[in-house]
Amino acid sequence: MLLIPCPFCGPRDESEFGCGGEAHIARPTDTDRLSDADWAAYLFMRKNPKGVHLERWVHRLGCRRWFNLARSTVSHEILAVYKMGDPPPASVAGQEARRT
Amino acid sequence: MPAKTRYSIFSLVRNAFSYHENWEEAWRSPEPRPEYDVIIVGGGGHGLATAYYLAKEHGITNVAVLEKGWIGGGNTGRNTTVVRSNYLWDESAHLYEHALKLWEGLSQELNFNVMFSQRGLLNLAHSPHEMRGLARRVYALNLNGIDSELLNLEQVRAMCPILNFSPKARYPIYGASLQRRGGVARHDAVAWGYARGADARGVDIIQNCEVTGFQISNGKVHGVETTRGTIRANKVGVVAAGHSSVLADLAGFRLPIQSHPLQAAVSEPVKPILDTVVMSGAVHVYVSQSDKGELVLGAGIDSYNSYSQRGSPKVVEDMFGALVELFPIFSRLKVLRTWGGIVDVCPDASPIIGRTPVEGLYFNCGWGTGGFKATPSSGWVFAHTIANDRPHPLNEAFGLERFSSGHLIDEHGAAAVAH
Amino acid sequence: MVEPYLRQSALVHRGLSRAAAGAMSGAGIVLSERPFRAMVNLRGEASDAGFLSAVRAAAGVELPLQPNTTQRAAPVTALWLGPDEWLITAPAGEERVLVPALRASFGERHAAVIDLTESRTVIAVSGAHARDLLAKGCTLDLHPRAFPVGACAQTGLARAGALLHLVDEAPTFEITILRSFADYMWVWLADAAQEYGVALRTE
Amino acid sequence: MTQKNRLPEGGRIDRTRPLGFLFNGRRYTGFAGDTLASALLANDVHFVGRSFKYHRKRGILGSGAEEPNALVQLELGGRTEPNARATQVDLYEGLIASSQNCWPTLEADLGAANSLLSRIYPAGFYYKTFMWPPSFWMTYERFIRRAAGLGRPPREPDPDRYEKAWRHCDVLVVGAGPAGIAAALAAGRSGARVILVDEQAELGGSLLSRKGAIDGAPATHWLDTALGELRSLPEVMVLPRTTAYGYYDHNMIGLIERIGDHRGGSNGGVPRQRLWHVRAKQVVLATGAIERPLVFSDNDRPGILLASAIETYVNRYAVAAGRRGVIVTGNDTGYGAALALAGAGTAVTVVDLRTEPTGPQHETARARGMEILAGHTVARTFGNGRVTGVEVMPMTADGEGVVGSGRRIECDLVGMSGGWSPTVHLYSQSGGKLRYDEALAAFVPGNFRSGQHLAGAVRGSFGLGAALSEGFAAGAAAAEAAGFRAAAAPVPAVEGYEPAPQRMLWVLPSSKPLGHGGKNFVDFQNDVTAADLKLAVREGYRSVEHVKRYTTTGMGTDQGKTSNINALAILSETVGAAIPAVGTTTFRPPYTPVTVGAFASRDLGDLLDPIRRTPTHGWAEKVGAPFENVGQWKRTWYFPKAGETMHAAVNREVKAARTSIGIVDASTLGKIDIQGPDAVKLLNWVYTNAWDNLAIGRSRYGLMLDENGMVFDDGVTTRIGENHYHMTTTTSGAPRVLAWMEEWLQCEWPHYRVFLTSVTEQWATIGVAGPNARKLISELTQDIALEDESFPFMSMKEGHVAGIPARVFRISFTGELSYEINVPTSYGLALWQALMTAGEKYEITPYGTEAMHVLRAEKGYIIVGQDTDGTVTPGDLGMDWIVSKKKPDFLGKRSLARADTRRDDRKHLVGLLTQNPSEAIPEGAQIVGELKPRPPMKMLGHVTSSYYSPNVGRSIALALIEGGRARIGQELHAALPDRNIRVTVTEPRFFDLEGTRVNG
Ligand SMILES: Cc1cc2nc3c(=O)[nH]c(=O)nc-3n(C[C@H](O)[C@H](O)[C@H](O)COP(=O)(O)OP(=O)(O)OC[C@H]3O[C@@H](n4cnc5c(N)ncnc54)[C@H](O)[C@@H]3O)c2cc1C
Ligand SMILES: NC(=O)c1ccc[n+]([C@@H]2O[C@H](COP(=O)([O-])OP(=O)(O)OC[C@H]3O[C@@H](n4cnc5c(N)ncnc54)[C@H](O)[C@@H]3O)[C@@H](O)[C@H]2O)c1
Ligand SMILES: Cc1cc2nc3c(=O)[nH]c(=O)nc-3n(C[C@H](O)[C@H](O)[C@H](O)COP(=O)(O)O)c2cc1C
Ligand SMILES: [Zn+2]
Repeated sequence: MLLIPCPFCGPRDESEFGCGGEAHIARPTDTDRLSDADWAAYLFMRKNPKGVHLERWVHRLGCRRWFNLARSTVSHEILAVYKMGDPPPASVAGQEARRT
Repeated sequence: MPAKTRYSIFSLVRNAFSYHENWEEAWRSPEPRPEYDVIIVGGGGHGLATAYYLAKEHGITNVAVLEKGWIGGGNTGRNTTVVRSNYLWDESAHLYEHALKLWEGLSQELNFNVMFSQRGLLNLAHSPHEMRGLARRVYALNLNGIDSELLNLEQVRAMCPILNFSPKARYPIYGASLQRRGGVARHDAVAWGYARGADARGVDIIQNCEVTGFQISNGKVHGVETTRGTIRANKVGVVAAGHSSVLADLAGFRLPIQSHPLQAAVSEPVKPILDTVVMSGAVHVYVSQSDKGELVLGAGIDSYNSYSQRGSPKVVEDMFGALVELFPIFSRLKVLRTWGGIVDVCPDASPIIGRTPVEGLYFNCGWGTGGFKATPSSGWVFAHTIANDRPHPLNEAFGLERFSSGHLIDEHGAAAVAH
Repeated sequence: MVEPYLRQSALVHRGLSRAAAGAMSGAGIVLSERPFRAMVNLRGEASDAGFLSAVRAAAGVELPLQPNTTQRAAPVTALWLGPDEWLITAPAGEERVLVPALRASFGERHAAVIDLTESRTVIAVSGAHARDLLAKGCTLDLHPRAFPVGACAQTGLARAGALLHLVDEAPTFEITILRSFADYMWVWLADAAQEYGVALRTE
Repeated sequence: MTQKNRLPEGGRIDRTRPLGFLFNGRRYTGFAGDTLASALLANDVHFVGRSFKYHRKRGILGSGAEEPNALVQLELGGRTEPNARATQVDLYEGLIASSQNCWPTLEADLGAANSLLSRIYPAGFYYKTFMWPPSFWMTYERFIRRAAGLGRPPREPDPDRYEKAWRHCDVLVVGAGPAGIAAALAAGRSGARVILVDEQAELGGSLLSRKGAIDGAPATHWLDTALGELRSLPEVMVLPRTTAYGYYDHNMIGLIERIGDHRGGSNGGVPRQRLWHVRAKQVVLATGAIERPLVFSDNDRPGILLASAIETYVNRYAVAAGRRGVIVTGNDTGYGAALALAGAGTAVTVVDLRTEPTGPQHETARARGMEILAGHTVARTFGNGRVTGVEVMPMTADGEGVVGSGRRIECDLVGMSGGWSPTVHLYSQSGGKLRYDEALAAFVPGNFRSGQHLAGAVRGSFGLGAALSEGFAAGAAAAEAAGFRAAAAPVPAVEGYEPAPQRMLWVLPSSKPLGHGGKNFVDFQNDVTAADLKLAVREGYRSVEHVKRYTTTGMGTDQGKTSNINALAILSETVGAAIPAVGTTTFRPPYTPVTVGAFASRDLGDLLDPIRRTPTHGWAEKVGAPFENVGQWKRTWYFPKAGETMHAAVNREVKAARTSIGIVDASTLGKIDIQGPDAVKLLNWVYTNAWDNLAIGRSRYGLMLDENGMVFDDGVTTRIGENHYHMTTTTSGAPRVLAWMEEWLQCEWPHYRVFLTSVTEQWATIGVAGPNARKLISELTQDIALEDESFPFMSMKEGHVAGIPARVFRISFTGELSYEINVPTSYGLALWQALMTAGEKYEITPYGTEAMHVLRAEKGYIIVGQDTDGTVTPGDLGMDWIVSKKKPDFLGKRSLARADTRRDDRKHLVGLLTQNPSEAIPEGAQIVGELKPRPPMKMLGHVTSSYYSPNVGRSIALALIEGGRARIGQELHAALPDRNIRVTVTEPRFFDLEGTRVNG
């Protein structure tokens, strides 16, 4: 049962949140000129790392704001929380591929 | 390869006289050789079945199955063992039905009792809307020649009288679909039976051997790096379920897969009370009673990615709530154990079986919450795909290409109850 | 204006006033509906001083900027809902004054005023066991050290979303919920309160 | 006489409160403070159950959570509970219990025949047989199933209540032995919020079982003082009879509190059990240790107990469970039982595996002249049922064999001690790594996670002094970590037990090879012997996990608390690998089994899922209308008049809407308020059509796609101000659509200046449809002009209806002249009633969702989720007209250009007409082009909607058919299991084809 630090409301139980999966997937522009494969990569292909995962969550039952989380998919430890649109903090940026 | 003693009541009695001291190994534990014709990565049911059918159907016996832990220790060893073939779309129905046919003779074929028990499987409907969805599926199955029936309330009552039939229930039961040939099998026995069968045909089963990289040049695979050294092969089949993305990453491409925890639980064992498999989508739970007497029940997936083989307690608590709602008499039973597996979820709830961007490298994954039932046919078609470097008609539609073409095989309906 | 007697609270069908007559004494929980409270949702930038002063001018209340807190300037209360969202509450009918006043004072500013008076109702839970009762359906820490009088939080209660506000030391929690969930919440609270003894009160 | 084994004095039972109970139909008496197990032993009842597989006679082995054997069926009827552990059932007056897994009686159990054939039933035998003939498996299986299982499941619903609650604290202490109590004291004194839990009825842990002294007085004095102080601290909560069953992420611990069980029967509003979810800033685990049995030949006879259990029964319950005892031990703690028994007047011989025993208790025993056989083993045991004797033999120096000849010692009680295993279950669940301690021959916690502290026996610190000092230190450290200042407290001085070196022999040697004589049980509940474990290894099942699954070791209701370490040690010896290399199996929740009902708690029945009510709910209820579930909403399905069938009612409602007036509560439709200068940009993204030129006051229909190009919602959006829109969505799609738009706004376009707010419940929506709709509404409004020119189709007006402020939308889901009147929700019923009254002269007819569905189907309007299923594009629906060709992009657009989504032979929405106009095709029916005598047959698609339409005067159906638009006019078949229906493909519209009726 995760305790998720909402950047706005403070730490709240996991049941108040929704998980939106991998973060930092920008929607491609000029989609008409994209190949089917590139469009499929945007739509479906995911990092799904075993280790630090940058993902986005929404405080569904609280402030309804989306934010980013860096979380280990092995230990479930939460390494960082940062606002939508911000890049991952330096402390986790390099670790994304790291397997724990 | 010494021929294996046939298992039977006679061999049991015979061995009793020697205090069971003369049984041979079900499978050997050989050292890996430097090179094989085919390497299978992942010693779950699907990987072992692939190796078995490579040897049996295609005569390819110089095969190694590499397993990072112990065989059958992944989802094969932690699933709720529901077997059925009542899927909606033709492609899936054919694939799962092929499996069901293989299940029906599997114990005899493998000479290993996998306890495939065709005790019938009810999918409950709790609204006219759900009835309509079930009807659509049942009618389609019938036209595909697959057994499936639509039951009204009274028929459901006759099959499983201990359900909550109150019309005042929050989600009252309206009816159900029934697949009589569906049921459960002993999960561990499936891995062991295939392992024994593959081993008898010459396949090396190598445990505690984790694949940590691929040898790839000019877009072709030549072998794998493992915790027990480099092993060469020009064909490598990956059947790693929850770890598929990790292996794809090692091979340099991505998959449309997310790894999520899926949880299950058993109650303490009790005398027979539930003779069929019951699944409900609206009141989310599915349950059967094992031959040892425990209720075996399964939950839905956790919403977030995880490789931890455990999930949130909220998910299992909701599952127990659903159980008591559906079966009020189960309230005083006690939960013995809960656990989780890592399921490889595909966007269309259908598997991926086929070639990859790397020549000679094949993936079989994306079975998500429901691949146990497909173990025999999954291995069967994957063996065919590897042996011939092209899919069998049964798995043609299940290639990676569908994500670009848009030809998804959306089985969210049939897989609505995670199993 | 339409006849007020035609206006029906979300829990009207429960006949609360009738039931309240038979209230028991010494109950650990007192439940009541506080219907028709004016509720106006505000959206705007907390960092925009002009927005804050526009609210002050129109509603006479300072918007709380600390998460999970409230500001009261009788008869108006402002509750923090999120980094750019607040709820202004006031006695029944006040929305007819507040909404146009706020709209007018915002002018062209990128801010929004949404009347949600009709969307929600308030159930008050009071009594010695109020915290124990809410703890049956809420994951928040409601201990006085963590949730003092004046605190508010949007959260889950039982299987619904809810806005909790601790209004006095009794303690009394006001639970603001969507109107369509009111009956569910009422039944759930009354059932959960059984072990403490429940009394009903009309307001 | 009763309570033959009860000692005349001592123990913590209340002799002033005798309690009567029934076991297997016989009446016995115990005392308050007894468990069922201690009361049975007090009455010299040892034989209490039958084992799982061989149906061997089994007695009570332990005294707590570890008990594998003494499982009983408790109570009767709706309150019956299978598999209750007698060692953890608190005795109460009138308790009824019986033995399980035996028939017809415990003594004369037919299943015991299994025992005779046990030679051919080794581990995993069922994988090797029952395969021929193949069709017989289901028959074999029926017998296997009956033989398996333990207790009987209840047949009646549970009459009791269960509660669930959340709780937060600074420090949670699990285990109230000396270590846990010390920790709670240290933390509690700092002012921190502390919860102390223990699974037992009485707090004290080993202090209750063992003689010891603290600060020069009996340890129980310290215990009473400490508990008194804890209870006086306002922020300390003490929960006895509360098991911490699970340790989850981020210090969430699950507790199960047994509130009513020990009272027996019902207790008014008091729940039977309460499940707590505790979120602790810091956790102290002080869960103690569990003693291991020894593995020797026929070590499972009733009367053979864990040594510590014997000691506990004497000291805590004043029960000496036999008259002549033998204690077999490899360590000094076993002497505790010997001394306790001796003190109670039972003659005792100690068989010590060690050749040179040491330790304070050993010294005491020797000083008292107790017979001690050092370097000896128990080679076998005797008895038919209760143990009557043991054969002891001297061992070779290496402990692998026996020398000399055996000596038989007559006895009726045997205690065994194979050392202790720290209770690391919760620690391991939390992700803690174990370390193998050679000296203790046990796994102990190997690392310390943040937010977690360990103290006492769980750490392998088996001395009382260590338990106390570690407890105080852990409690203080936890409080400090939670932000409190803990003052240093003096650790009390302790005299008493300190551990001495032990000798571990995982299987005791005897004169016969393993498995040839009796059975050496490792897992008592699942009848797994040392020979079974070795067989598994021989057959290639070498991983500890394979051995577990092949033999079922540790898979019983006790989860191997007494067997796991012995099993893996035997495994390690057999495969020749060190114990740490073999490793343990995984510890999983729950620590001890937890009632299913407690997990479910009260969220059942009507509380399973919230019921959402519309303003007319009560009205509809009163007129007897049935409801339909739509998402969490209850919507009125239809409004039958007295004696009317559903079919008749729906026909009547459908006709009324087309001949005069129908009225419907559409309040559940999702409504989203969209404000801000970039609102139109957002609309252009989420809808397939263009929104730039919608005039204020005008409405437009839109279709939403997911990024995969599939239809996922639809609705009408109205521009109500310069930068202000009112969007409607489907009822069940409402939360999803709002969440979807918020996600895009916040994650992809945070720079857009748009605010979204759900106003679904702000407005009650009453739909009025039919040729007389305008007339009726005009009678109720003064400020809204209803003529076509000023209030055309697809527009909105504000004003008053029946005196209520209203937004009236002229939109139509029926194809009739129709208005959707939105009023403040609390006036919804007032509006409904005003319309009903004013509409009487038009025979205004309320209609429900069913009629609504028929009406829209007559017009060919889709229902998302019924006519679509997540695989349908706008083109499939024949709705290309609503897909903008000009907009550069919108959500899902690119997906429509993929090979598969462009195909001509995709499934298209078409109409189907049956040959027989009165026959309606069942929904879900599959359509085939060519009928074959039997399956398989190629399917072209399926029927999504099908009704009898009184307005068209025949049945109508919508279907998704492969290449359907090219098939219009073709004859196809709905192929059903019992019949075929001939159908003709048509346009998906059946009524008012010109579309003139919306204008009245
Ligand atoms: C709780 C739960 C309930 C389920 N219930 C059902 C059900 O009722 N019915 C049903 O049909 N399906 C069910 N499933 C799904 C089913 O279990 C799986 O789809 C199926 O077992 C997958 O088999 P597999 O052989 O592909 O995977 P696995 O059995 O997981 O095997 C994959 C193997 O690959 C190994 N591996 C991974 N990475 C490496 C590496 N780098 N090197 C070497 N080896 C590696 C793993 O250790 C593992 O042993 C359930 C799943 C779970 C978790
Ligand atoms: N080898 C030995 O000599 C040996 C072994 C074990 C214990 N001891 C003695 O035990 C004492 C150690 O004290 P301690 O406090 O560490 O252990 P303890 O055994 O006194 O107390 C542990 C307590 O935790 C409870 N418990 C365990 N798991 C629980 C759970 N999941 N939920 C709720 N309650 C749970 C137990 O019922 C018990 O009351 C010392 O006095 C020592 O002498 C000695
Ligand atoms: C069908 C099935 C039945 C099971 N029955 C039992 C059981 O009776 N007792 C038990 O302890 N565990 C049982 N388990 C759970 C396993 O012990 C184990 O938890 C599961 O295989 C996952 O492995 P892990 O917990 O070691 O990670 C069962 C598992 C499955 C899949
Ligand atoms: Zn928040």
